[in-house]
Amino acid sequence: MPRSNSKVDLKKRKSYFSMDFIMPIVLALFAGISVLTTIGIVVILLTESAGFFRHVPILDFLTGTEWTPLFSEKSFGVLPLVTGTLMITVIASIVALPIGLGSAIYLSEYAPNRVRAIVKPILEVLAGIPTIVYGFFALTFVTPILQTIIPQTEIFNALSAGIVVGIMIIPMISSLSEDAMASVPASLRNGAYALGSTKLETSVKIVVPAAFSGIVASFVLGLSRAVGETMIVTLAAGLQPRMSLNPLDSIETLTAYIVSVASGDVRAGSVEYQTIYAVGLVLFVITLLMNILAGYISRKFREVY
Amino acid sequence: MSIVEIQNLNLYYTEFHALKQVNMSIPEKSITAFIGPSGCGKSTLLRTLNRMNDMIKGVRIDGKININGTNIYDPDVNVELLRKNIGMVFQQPNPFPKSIYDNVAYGPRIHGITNKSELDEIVEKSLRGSALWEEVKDYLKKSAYGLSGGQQQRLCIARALAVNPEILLMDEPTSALDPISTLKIEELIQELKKDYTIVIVTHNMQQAARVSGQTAFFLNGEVIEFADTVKLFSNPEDQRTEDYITGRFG
Amino acid sequence: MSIVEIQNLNLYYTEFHALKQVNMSIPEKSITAFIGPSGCGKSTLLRTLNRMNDMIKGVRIDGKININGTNIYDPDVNVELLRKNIGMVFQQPNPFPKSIYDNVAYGPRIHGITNKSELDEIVEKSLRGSALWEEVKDYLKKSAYGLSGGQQQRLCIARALAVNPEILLMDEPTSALDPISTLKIEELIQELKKDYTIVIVTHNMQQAARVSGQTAFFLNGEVIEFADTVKLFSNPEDQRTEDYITGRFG
Amino acid sequence: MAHSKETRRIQQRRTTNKMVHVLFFLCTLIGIIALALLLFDVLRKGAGYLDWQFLTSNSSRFPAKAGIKTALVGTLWLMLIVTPLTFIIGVSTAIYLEEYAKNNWFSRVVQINISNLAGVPSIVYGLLGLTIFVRYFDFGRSILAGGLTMTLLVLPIIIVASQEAIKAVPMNLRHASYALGGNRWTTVVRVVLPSALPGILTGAILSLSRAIGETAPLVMIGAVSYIAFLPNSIFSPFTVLPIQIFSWSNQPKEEFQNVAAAGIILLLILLLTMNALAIFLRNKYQRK
Amino acid sequence: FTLAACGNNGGSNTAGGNTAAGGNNTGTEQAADLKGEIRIDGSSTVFPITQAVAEEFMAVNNGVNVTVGEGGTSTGFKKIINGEIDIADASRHVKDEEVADLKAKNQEVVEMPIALDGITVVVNKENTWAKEITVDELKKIWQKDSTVKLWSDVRADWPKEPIKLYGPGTSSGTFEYFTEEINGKKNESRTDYTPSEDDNVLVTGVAGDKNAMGYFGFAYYEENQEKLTAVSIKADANAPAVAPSVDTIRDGSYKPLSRPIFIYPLKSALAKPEIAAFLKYYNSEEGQTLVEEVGYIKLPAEDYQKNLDQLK
Ligand SMILES: Nc1ncnc2c1ncn2[C@@H]1O[C@H](COP(=O)(O)OP(=O)(O)OP(=O)(O)O)[C@@H](O)[C@H]1O
Ligand SMILES: Nc1ncnc2c1ncn2[C@@H]1O[C@H](COP(=O)(O)OP(=O)(O)OP(=O)(O)O)[C@@H](O)[C@H]1O
Ligand SMILES: [Mg+2]
Ligand SMILES: [Mg+2]
Ligand SMILES: O=P([O-])([O-])[O-]
Repeated sequence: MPRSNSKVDLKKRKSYFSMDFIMPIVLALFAGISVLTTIGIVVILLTESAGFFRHVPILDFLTGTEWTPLFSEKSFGVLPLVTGTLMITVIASIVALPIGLGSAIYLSEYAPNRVRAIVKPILEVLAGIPTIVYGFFALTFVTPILQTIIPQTEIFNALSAGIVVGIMIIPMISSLSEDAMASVPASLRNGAYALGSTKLETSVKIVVPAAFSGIVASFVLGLSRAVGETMIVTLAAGLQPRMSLNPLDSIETLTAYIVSVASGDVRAGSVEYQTIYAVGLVLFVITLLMNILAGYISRKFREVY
Repeated sequence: MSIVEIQNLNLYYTEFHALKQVNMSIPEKSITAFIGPSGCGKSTLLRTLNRMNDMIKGVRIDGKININGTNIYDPDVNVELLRKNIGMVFQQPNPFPKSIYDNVAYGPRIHGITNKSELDEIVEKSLRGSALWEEVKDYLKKSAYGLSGGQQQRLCIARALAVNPEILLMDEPTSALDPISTLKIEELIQELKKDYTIVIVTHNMQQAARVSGQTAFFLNGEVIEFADTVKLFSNPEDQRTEDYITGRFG
Repeated sequence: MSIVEIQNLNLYYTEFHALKQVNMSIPEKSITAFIGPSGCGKSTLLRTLNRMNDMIKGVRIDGKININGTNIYDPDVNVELLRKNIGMVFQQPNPFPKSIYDNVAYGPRIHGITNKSELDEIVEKSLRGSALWEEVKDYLKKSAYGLSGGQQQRLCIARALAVNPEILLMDEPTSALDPISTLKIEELIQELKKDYTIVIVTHNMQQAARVSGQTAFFLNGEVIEFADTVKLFSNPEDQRTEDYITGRFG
Repeated sequence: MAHSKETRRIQQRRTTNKMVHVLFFLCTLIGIIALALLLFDVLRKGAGYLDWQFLTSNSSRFPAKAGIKTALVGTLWLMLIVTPLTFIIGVSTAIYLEEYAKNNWFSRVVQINISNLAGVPSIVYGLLGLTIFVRYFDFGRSILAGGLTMTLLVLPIIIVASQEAIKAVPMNLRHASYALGGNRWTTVVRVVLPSALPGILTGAILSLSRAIGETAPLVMIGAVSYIAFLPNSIFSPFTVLPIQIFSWSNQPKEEFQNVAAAGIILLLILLLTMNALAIFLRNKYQRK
Repeated sequence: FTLAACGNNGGSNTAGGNTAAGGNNTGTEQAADLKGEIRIDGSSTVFPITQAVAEEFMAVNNGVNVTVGEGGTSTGFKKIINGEIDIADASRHVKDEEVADLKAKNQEVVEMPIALDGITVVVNKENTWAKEITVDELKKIWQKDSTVKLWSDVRADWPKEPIKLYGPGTSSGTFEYFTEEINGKKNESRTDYTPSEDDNVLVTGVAGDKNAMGYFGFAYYEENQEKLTAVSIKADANAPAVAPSVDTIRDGSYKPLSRPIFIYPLKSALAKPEIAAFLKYYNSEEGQTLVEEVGYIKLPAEDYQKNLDQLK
C-alpha cells in the first residue's frame, strides 16, 4: 500500500486560514461574553449607585432604619430591606436545612435503589418549577392555611413566603448534600458497620462529618438562592419595608423593592431610580460573598479520603 | 473446640451462585487462611461470618453458620451485637477522617461507653494490642490520615480490637502495603492469635504458609480442600490444590 | 536501510528524566519490539515517534529523530502530516462511536477525500488489510461498539492503515485481548510487515520473541540492549537483560 | 454471647435508628407532598379553565374569555432568540474551556466567572437587561431585549452542562483522531461534539426551561399589563407565560386565580415535557 | 347621538348597537384596514376603562395593536415625555412641570376627561365598626408622622386592634389627590403602609386582612364589592355620612374625594388614523358604556363631544 521509498514531505506548509487556526479565536471571543456579562453587571451597579451615593452618604444608607425613598420626605436606610431579606432567609433555612439534610441522608444512606430512582427525578422536577408558581402557591394556598391557624397573619406575610422559599430550595440542598455524601467512600461505611454501628450511627457519626464541607456548601448555596429569590416574595411577602421581627407581618425584601420600582418606573437618572442599583449592589455583594464562601468551603475543607 | 461452624452454606448474588455447599469448622484461638484465585469466593465467605453481606442487594443465603452455638442467620439475631463480637479488617486501610484517638474510641462510644478515663484505657490497650502505641502515643489527637499505610492498617486493627471481639476477620490486610509493613502486620497477627480467633483472606501463598494454622483452598465458590496449613502445602490431597500452590494457574 | 534514526534523545516530564540518551535505528519494513518492566519508558519513546507527546504538558525533548531523513522535531514540520504518515494503535481498542465504515473512513475524510467510491475502496482495502473484511463486510453501517474486543482492535488497525502510513506504532495492542484474538493480531502483524515498518511495545516477552525482528530492552529510561530478537533472547550481552528475560525481575 | 444489659442498649439503638429512619423518610416525603399539594391546588383551580378557547384567545378583562395565546406566542418568540444564542455561545465557551485553553489565565477567569454568574440572582440580570438592552442599546421593552437578558441568565447552565459532557468524552477517542493526523478542530467537530451531544442537549433543554419559567428579569425589562396581540418582530412589545400568570394572580377577582392556575398548568406541562425529554436523553446515552 | 364622519373612514364607529358589555363586536362593518400600534400607560385608576376600550377596539380593528400599562399617573407622564407611549392615562391634571418637559421636546398633550371617580376608602368585610369616618379622622390616620397604630387611636370605641394600611404608591395620581384633599398637603403621607401601583394588590391586601384599611379608585371597589366594605365619608363632624356610589359621585355629594379622570394623548399623535380612531371610539357611546360597565360614572355628553371636537 505505501509507496516504497517515497518520501512524504513532512514540511508542507499549513494554511493560516484553516479552521484550526481561526476557530480558537472565535471560541475565545464567545467565551469572553460571560466575562463581559460580569463586567457589565459590576460596572452598571457601581456607576449607577455611585450617582446615588453622591446624594446619600454610604453610612446612612447602610445603617439607616427607615426606607422611604419614594415619599416626599425621603429616608434611605436600607436596613429594613436587609432585615426583610434576612427574615425570609432565616425562615427558609429553618424549613429547608433540616428537611433537605434529612432527605439527603435518607436518599444516600437508607433508601432502597428503587425508591431513590423514583424520588430523585421528583426532586429534580421540584427544582425546575418556576418560582412564580411557588409564589402563587404561597399566596393562594399557604397563606390562607396560615390565616386559619393563626388569625392575626397578614395576607402578605414573611412566614408564608419564607416557608415556600424553603420548599423551593429543599431539592437543591437535598441533591447537593446527597452528592457530597455519595462521594464518601463505601469503605468508611463498611468500617463503621463492621464495628456494630446502626445505620443512624454510621450516617451521623461517619458519613455526615466526612461530607461536612459539601453539606455546608450546599447550605450556603441554598441560602444564597433564598436571598436572591424574587417572585415568591413579591407575590406573597408584601411591600412594606419595616424592621419587624414578627414573621406574620408583611415585609419587603431587597428583590421585591427592585421589582416594584422597576415596574413602576421612576424617571431614569433620578435618585429614586438609582436606589434600585444601590439595592441591587447590596444584593449582588451579599450573594456573591455567599457563593464565594460556598466555593471556598467545599474546596478548602474537602476531605481527602 | 470450634467457635465457628459452617454447615451446607450456599450464597447467591441474585442469580450467581457464589458459594456452593460450604462446610467448615474453625477452631478457637487459631489462624485460618482462605486462599484461591481471584473471584473464587474467599471474601464472600468471610463477609458471611459477620453478615456484612446483608448490605449487598440481592444476596440470598441458605445453610447455617453457628458461632458459639447460635445460628447467626436466625431472624432474631442482633446484627450490631454480632458485628461487635466479630471484628473486621479490610484490604484498604479505612480509618475514619477523625483523630487517631477518635478512630479507636469510635466503637466503644457507639456501644455506650462515655467515661473519659475508661475510653483512654481502651484506646491505649487497643493501640498496644496492635503494636502501634509507641509510634502514636504523642499524636493521639492528630488526624489518622497523617499515618503511613501500614500504620493506618494497624490503626484499623486497633479500632477492631477496641470493642473487644472474639473473632477477627481480615480480608487481604496487607495487600496494599509495602513489604516492611506487611512483615509487621504478620508478626502482629501471630501475636493476636493468643487472644483471638483469626480468619484471614490472602492472595499470597507464602503469607498463608507463614502465618496460618489451617488453610482453606477455594475454587469457583467451592472449598476444595481445608486442612492444616503444613499438610495442605506439603501434601495436598486434591490435584487442583496442588496445581494452584505450585503456581500452575491463578 | 533504516527509516527511523533516533539520536541522543532525552525526554523530561517536567523534572523527571524519562528517556536517557536513546540511540536507535529502525530498519524499514521490519518489526521492532520494545520490552522492559513497567514504567521504563517504552510508551514514552513510542509516542515521541509521532509526536503524540506534544499533547502532554511539561514534556521537554532534546536530541533528534530523523524519519526519512527529516528531523521530525524541526519547528517547521507539519505534525498532522507526520501523524498521517505514522499510524498508531493503542493498548485499549478505541474505535469512535460511529459505524464501522465511518471509523475507517474517518482518516481519509479529514485528509480531504470525499468521493464516495474512492472511500468505499479505501475502506474495503483497509479492512482487508487488517483481516477484518470478511467478518464485517455485511455490517459496515453497524456501530463499531457491537464488535468484540479483538475485532475492535483490528478495526483500529484498519483505521490506521486507511490513511496510508509508512510506519505503524503499536502500544501493547493485545494486552486487553483474549488469547485467540491475540493470536489473530499477531498473525496480522506478521502479514503487515510486508508493507509497513512496525514498532510494537509489549509486556509479553513471548510475544516479542514470536513476532519481532529486533528487540530493544529498556530499563529506567535507558535502552540497555538493542539487537536482533533471536540474539537478544538467546545470548544477551547485558546482565540486566538476561535477568529480565529469565524472569528474575519485572 | 451477650449480656442482657448490652442487648437492651443495642435494642434501644436499633429503635432510635428505626424512628429516625422514618423521620428522614418523612423529610423526603415533604418534598413530594409539597409537589403533590402544589399540583393538586393548581389542578383544582385551573383544570376547568384549560380548554381550547383558553389556548386560542388573548387576555381579556373577563376571566371567562381570558386566554393565553399572546403569552404562549411571546414565550415561543423569546425561545427563538434564546435557543440559538445560548446554544452557540454556551457550547463555544465550553469547547474553548475544555479543548483549547485548559489552564491559561483567561480560561481560569472565564471559569471562575461562570461559577459566580450561576449564583447571581435573576433580578440582577433584570437590572443589567434594563440598563444595557432597554436603555443603552435602546431596544425598548422588546422581545429582543428580553431574549438577550434571558440568554445571559441561562448561559452558565448550558456552559456547565456542556463542559461536563465534553469532559466525559474519553481521552483515547481524541488520541485516536490526533494519531490519524486530525488537528484539534477536526477532532472537536468530528469526535468530541458528536459524543458529547446528548449531554449538551440535556443542558440546553434545562437552560431553556429555566428561560421559560423565569419571571423577575422580564418583569423588570418589559412587562405590559395588558397586551392582546401577537408580536410581529423581535422589536415588538410582548408578554410571556410566567408574566401573564403573574399579572393574573395579582387580580383580586377569584376567577382570575383560576385563570392563572390554568396558565400554570400549561407552563408546567411545557416544562415537564422538556424535563422528561432531558432525563430521557440523559438516561438513554449515559449507559455507554 | 351620532358622530359626524370626521377625518378618515377608519373611525366610523357609528354603529349604534351597544355591544360593549358582551364584547362581541365581530359582526360590525369596521374598516379592518387600520394598522399600527398604540402604546398607553399611566393611571391604574383609569386602567380598567382603557383596557376595556382597547379590548373592544381591537376586536373590531384587528390590525391595530394596543398595549396598556398601569404604572401610575406619574409614570404615564414620564413615559409620554420620554416618547415611550402615545397616550397617558391620568387620575389628576397634568402638572406644569410635565407640560414644560413636553414642551422642551416640542410636544404637547391634549386633556380629555373621560369619567368621574370617587376615591373609595375601604375596609375588610369583617370590619363591623368602621361604617363611616370623618375627613379629620382620615387625616389623623394618613397624615405624615401619624401616631395612629390601633383602630382605637382613631375613635376610642373602635377595637384595640392594629390598623393595617394599604394605599397607592407615590407615582399615583390617586395618592396625590388623596394626600392633598385629606392630609392638606400634596404628597405628604405617613410612609409605614403597604404601597403598590397595582391596585389589585391593594384589594387583595384589604380583602385578606381583617384590620386593614385602604383607598383606591371606585372601579376597584365596584369590582370587588363582595370582598370589601366602602366606608362612608363625612366631610366634617356635622355633615351627613355619604357612601360612594354612582349617584353620590355624579351629583358631587361624595366629598371631597370625587374627581374627574383623564386620558392625555399626544397632540402630534392625533394625526395618526389609528389613534384618532381609538380616541373616537373611546369617546363614543360604546366607550361611555364601557366607562359605566367597569364601574365609573359617565360625564355629561357635552364633555365627550368637546373631546371629540379636539380631534378635528
Ligand atoms: N456484590 C456482588 N454482586 C454480584 N456478584 C458479586 C458481588 N461481589 C462479588 N461477586 C462475585 O462473586 C464471586 C466471588 O467474589 P469474591 O469477592 O468473594 O471473590 P474473592 O475470592 O474474594 O476474589 P478476590 O481475590 O479478587 O478478592 C466473584 O465472581 C464476584 O464477581
Ligand atoms: N504524562 C506524564 N507525566 C509525568 N510522568 C509520566 C507521564 N507519562 C509517563 N510518565 C512517567 O514516565 C515513565 C515512563 O512511562 P511510560 O508510560 O513510558 O512507561 P512504560 O514503559 O510504557 O510502562 P508500562 O509498561 O506500564 O506502560 C514512568 O515512570 C511514568 O511514571
Ligand atoms: Mg476478595
Ligand atoms: Mg506503556
Ligand atoms: O390612578 P393612579 O394609578 O395614578 O392612582
